[in-house]
Amino acid sequence: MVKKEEENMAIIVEGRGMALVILLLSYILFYVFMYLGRKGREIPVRTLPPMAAIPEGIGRAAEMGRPVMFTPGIAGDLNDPTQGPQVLAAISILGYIARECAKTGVKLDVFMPIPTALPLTEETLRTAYMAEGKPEEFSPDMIHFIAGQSPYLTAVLGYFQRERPATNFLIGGFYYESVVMGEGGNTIGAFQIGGTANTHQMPFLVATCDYVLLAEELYAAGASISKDPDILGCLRGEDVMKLILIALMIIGFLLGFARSPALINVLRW
Amino acid sequence: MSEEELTFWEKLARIDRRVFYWILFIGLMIPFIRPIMFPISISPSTRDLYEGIKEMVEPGDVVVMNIAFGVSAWPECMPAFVSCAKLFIREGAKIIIWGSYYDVDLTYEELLRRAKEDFAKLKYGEDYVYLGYYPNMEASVAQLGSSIRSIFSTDKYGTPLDELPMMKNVDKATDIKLVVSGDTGDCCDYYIRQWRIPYGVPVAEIGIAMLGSSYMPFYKSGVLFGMSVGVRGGAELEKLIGEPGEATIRMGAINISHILVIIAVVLANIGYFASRGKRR
Amino acid sequence: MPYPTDPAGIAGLWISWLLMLMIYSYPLYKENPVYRFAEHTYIGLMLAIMLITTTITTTIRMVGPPLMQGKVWYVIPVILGFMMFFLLTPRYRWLSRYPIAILVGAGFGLGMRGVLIPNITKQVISTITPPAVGAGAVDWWNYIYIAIGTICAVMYFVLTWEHRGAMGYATRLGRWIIMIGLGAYFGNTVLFRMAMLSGRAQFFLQVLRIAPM
Amino acid sequence: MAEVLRREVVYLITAIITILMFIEFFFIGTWNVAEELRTWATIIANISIALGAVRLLSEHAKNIQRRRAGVWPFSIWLWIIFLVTLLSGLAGYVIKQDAMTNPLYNWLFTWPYTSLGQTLYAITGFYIFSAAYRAFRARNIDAALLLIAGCFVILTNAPIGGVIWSGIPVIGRWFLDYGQVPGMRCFLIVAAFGMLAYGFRALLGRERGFYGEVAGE
Repeated sequence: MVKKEEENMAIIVEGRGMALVILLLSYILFYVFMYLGRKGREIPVRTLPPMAAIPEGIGRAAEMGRPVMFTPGIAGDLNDPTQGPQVLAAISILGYIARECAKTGVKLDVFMPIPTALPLTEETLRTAYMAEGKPEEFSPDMIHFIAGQSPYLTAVLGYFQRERPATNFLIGGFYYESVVMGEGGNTIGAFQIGGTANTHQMPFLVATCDYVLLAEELYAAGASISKDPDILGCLRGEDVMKLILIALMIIGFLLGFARSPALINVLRW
Repeated sequence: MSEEELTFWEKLARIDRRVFYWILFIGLMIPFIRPIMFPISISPSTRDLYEGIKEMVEPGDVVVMNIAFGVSAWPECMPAFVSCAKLFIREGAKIIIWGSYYDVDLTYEELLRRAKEDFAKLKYGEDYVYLGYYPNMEASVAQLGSSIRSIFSTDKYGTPLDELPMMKNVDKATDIKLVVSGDTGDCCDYYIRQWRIPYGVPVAEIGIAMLGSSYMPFYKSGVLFGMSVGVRGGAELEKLIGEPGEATIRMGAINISHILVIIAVVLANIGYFASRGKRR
Repeated sequence: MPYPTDPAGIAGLWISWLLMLMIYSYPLYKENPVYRFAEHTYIGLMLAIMLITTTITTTIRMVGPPLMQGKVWYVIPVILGFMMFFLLTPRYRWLSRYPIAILVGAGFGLGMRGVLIPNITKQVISTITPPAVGAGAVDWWNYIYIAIGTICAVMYFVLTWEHRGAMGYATRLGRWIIMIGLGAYFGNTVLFRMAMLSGRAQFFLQVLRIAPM
Repeated sequence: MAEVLRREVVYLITAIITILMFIEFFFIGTWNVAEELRTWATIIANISIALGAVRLLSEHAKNIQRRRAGVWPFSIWLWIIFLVTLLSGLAGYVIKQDAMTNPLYNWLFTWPYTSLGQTLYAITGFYIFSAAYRAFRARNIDAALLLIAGCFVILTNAPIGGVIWSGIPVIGRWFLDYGQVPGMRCFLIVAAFGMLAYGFRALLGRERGFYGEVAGE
């Protein structure tokens, strides 16, 4: 009788308690930091070497008197839940690049294969040039819109040979064009900064670029420029969760030497 | 002299990329004319897949083979998938085949063709069924776990599931012994999240080689009971079931192409350091 | 597949062979109209095959039988599905948000509840599970490598704090560990791509009857 | 009111469905509504696949209409091949309940489609090989580690590696079975938290890319 009552008391499915705890804890943390962010508390993003290298790359172009190229890859339609955020982050970074270019007077060429992202890109560039007090230097011709993967690739490779850009930014959601463009840029000796959250393209960007933003770093870099309190708040929340996990792993790692299953049993709850 | 060396490397770096494409394409053909065979060792993940199936599947058990790869990935995924089907048939399993890639019909027909002798012993409806296509999304896979009939009320050919003898008492994930998913994308993730975790159904993966990396932590943590990595996994499975086939032959081409890639990387880096050392 | 003997099969084989060469004229020669022709052929075929398998036949198969059984409410998801097409009209675009809301809600709901155990708790458990009794030095080394590696690599993705002091060293190690992971990933990518290409090289020879079909 | 229907109600539906999926997972009981909704979602997703096709086809129709230089003849060809395949498949479906029974559709599917699919999918092999020679350099520690691990794995995947030196597969297997695990595991963990955060913002109606709001009204 008592046993039956106990069974009725259980409302959480066995083995899923810990998952629920993680879920709720994450949500609380996300919410708290989003709230604080909206209240005006600043959440810093750590120094990311690729971001710090952007002015260097643009300075290099200014010295050499050559243009700078930016492209977000073909994978991301803005409506796609996995690729879209990458492109949005990339466009935020483009805003920063554009301001630096406007400051130094370097020519910027944007190759944009995603039709849905076109209006936003134009708006971002216009705002950036306006903010630097050089609205007359912005022209929609800076954005080269090419649909389809192979025409896009052909156009970019042709551009590399013709204009020999000093610095390339390959930041966004990529498919295999990352290999081809990374190689093309390397062959003309360009300084390259890459970034993507698509694991399948990361190795190619690492092998061909001087600096790379990996996975979440891309979103963090984007948010550090757009100052979006929602994204920054969530990032801080994620970080706290990661630190908790790290602490658990350190404890568990040490307990492992004593062969104590205490923590493992807790996690299996 | 050192200046000459510099120009030599520079010259090498300027070779037109098409030269490499031709070298590769022609090089890949050689093993198909004159086979290059070396012994293949079995990796732990493939062995676990093979032994897991042998251990778990009893005659009469119902298993699912999920086709989440397209016609375009046949050279990579098909050999392992076919070997796995053969293994199931030898173990006496009843097989449900369905898929989440829109050209799944063709892959199914090719599977029957390649394992013709094995499937000839079976009777459609009693020993295996083909349910056809479902959309590649998490909700569909989750719903297949709760009730197969809510997604597939009939088989591919319009026969209601209740009229198929082997499907009579099969409707939920708990009625399924195990799932083998052939993937190019993330469909196996859905089976892990919606079948393995909630219902405890063992899941194994037959994927393109890159998934061998991304799913390795799942295999290591026991979420996947086994894993076949690309065409290499196919060759290993062919060796394990004792029927060397397409993948085994293809390993010759893998040898040639991999050696070419290694030579390219090594040459590139020698050139890079030689010219960089000079510049200093 | 045996070498076809019927005229349609032989024609199919040779046309496939030609289409393959048309595509490879792009890497092996340069971008040209022949390549474009083959590429557009593929897209046309793909769209038609996709529409037939998914939207047309599967919808009929999924919705038909329940409707016949009198489950009239199955009309609702069909209507919602077609509401997606309002995305194409600027004026009524917002109507498409309703079906999207269902897809997104189900997708995120299932995804979020799904990742908690296999991606988080199972991974932590696997990281901190020591090797079995009687394990050798190699097993212990792997245990230490994986545990410290995972800790440092996760720490690398702590993004809203500066990595100073000890944390700086840990995260640098973390980045190297990630690079080793990506290196193995890269090696497997080469295997995948070369297997695909070898399939084509084999097909090239098979059609010419140099290699057995 | 219309504004509420356009935004808040939509976000509310997303949130309710998300939470329903959570409840079903964590709490004991039978949750028929959740199951029904998943069937609905499957049907909706199945129909909406056509959306991409319609978009692409209308783009090509525009190419033809505007006679876009160098493109429009190909667009016409695309439409022809699309219609031929579609109609033959439909004919097969209407007559025998299976599109594959139509000989023309079956032929197009079996030969040109298969060949083109495999060919296009394989094309990257070329690029990787030339990039290996022209661009994959150990320009920094990151790239050096990546290339070293990569080379061992490449030689392990090919049986010839063990013939060259018996140590190669031993080292390569270590990279595959242990070396890559922490890095890949870290991606799983980080991606999981990323998904939780993204999903949470969607739940609150603060992430709207997928509704088509960012791309402009």
